[in-house]
Amino acid sequence: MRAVESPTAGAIATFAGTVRDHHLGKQVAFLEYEGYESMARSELMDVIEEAAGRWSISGAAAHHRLGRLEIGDISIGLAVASAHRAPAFEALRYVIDELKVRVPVWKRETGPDGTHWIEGPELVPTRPEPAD
Amino acid sequence: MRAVESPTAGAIATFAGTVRDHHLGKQVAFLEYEGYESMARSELMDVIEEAAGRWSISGAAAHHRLGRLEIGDISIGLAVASAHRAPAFEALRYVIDELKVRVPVWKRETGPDGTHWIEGPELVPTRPEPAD
Amino acid sequence: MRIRVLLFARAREAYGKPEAALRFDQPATPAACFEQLCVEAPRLEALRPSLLVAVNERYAEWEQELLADDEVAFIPPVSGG
Amino acid sequence: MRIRVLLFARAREAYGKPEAALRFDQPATPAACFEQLCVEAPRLEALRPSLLVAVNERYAEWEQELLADDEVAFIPPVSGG
Repeated sequence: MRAVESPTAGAIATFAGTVRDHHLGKQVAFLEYEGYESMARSELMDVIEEAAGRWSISGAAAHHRLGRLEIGDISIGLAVASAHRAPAFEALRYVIDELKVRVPVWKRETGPDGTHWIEGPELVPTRPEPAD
Repeated sequence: MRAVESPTAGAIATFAGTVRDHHLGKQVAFLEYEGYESMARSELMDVIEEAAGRWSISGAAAHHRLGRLEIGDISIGLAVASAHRAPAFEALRYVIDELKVRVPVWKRETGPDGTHWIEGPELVPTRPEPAD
Repeated sequence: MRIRVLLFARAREAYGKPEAALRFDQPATPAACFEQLCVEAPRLEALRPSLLVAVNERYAEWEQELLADDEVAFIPPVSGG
Repeated sequence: MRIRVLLFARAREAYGKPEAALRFDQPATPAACFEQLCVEAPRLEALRPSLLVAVNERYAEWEQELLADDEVAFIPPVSGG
């Protein structure tokens, strides 16, 4: 929130994605996030610029964590500030929705059944990684 | 956020209303909030219960400050947690939108032109208060 | 029958006090309470179209019949958030 | 012409390595890069329908013509957030 505060902002909307203990009815022990970091940063920047072009917002900030995260950890934090609440909500929703389809970050879940890459809504079994 | 965190939540959406330095093109020096506190609490509780009935959310919390607030101060904080982001966003939006029309709290702005009660979108000049 | 009346924001300013204790010998309504307040503070009258009524912390009708010790509040358009 | 290829997530696992350095004597495309990787790791082939392509950190077409030292990435369906 601090990143987007300003005297002209009257509304700050935030979103935090946290690691859930279940997904599609299965238990989750922990998650690992992998990213194409440089592209993820530039895609996210593009998304924020698109939001700033469509809605009157005074600031936006985003941070995605990578690597291993435990249940309850925050994986993604977004904040949008605006003079009024409607553009803050709409821009925030746009950023998270676009992020979920465009920003190159991948999630791998580990639970009692093993480890699965998450690709959209389906579970895909992970192959053992051959030695490099 | 802490008030709504839980292992089953995957999404936490928050909204903060902050005191802006302008309103309808006029400068604002500070705000004063007045509330019908007991009713404000019960209306807000009702709104949150309605949201919990309509969307699958795992927690919700709200806090409105009263009294004098300076530019940049947070006047209202709302947080909604849910397993998925869509219900968190929709419930949050419902709570703030209903709060703005139902919860008995009033805002008085002071700026270079004097002091005005805010009633919806219009400015209404304040009468000097007679001694009690 | 005693009724406690609360006024807020612009209505409080127009009345000059945040509350009033009214007495009625016969069945009363929020509308009757408001009329009594207007006798004391005629400039309240102009606010009536913008006001909502609450009885015991719930939004209510102007013509709802009150019970002894009810708390009536006159509520200008809210502007929280 | 040298092309740097990056693989992520399930594609990285299928290939067995996170990147590859390819050489082409004639004009190349991401599709041509992918074919070369499939020679080395045939199980990559099955992933192709789900993959997107990026060139120099921008989403691009499979048939886009590459320039020397371009960075090509094969991108499984993303699941951030």
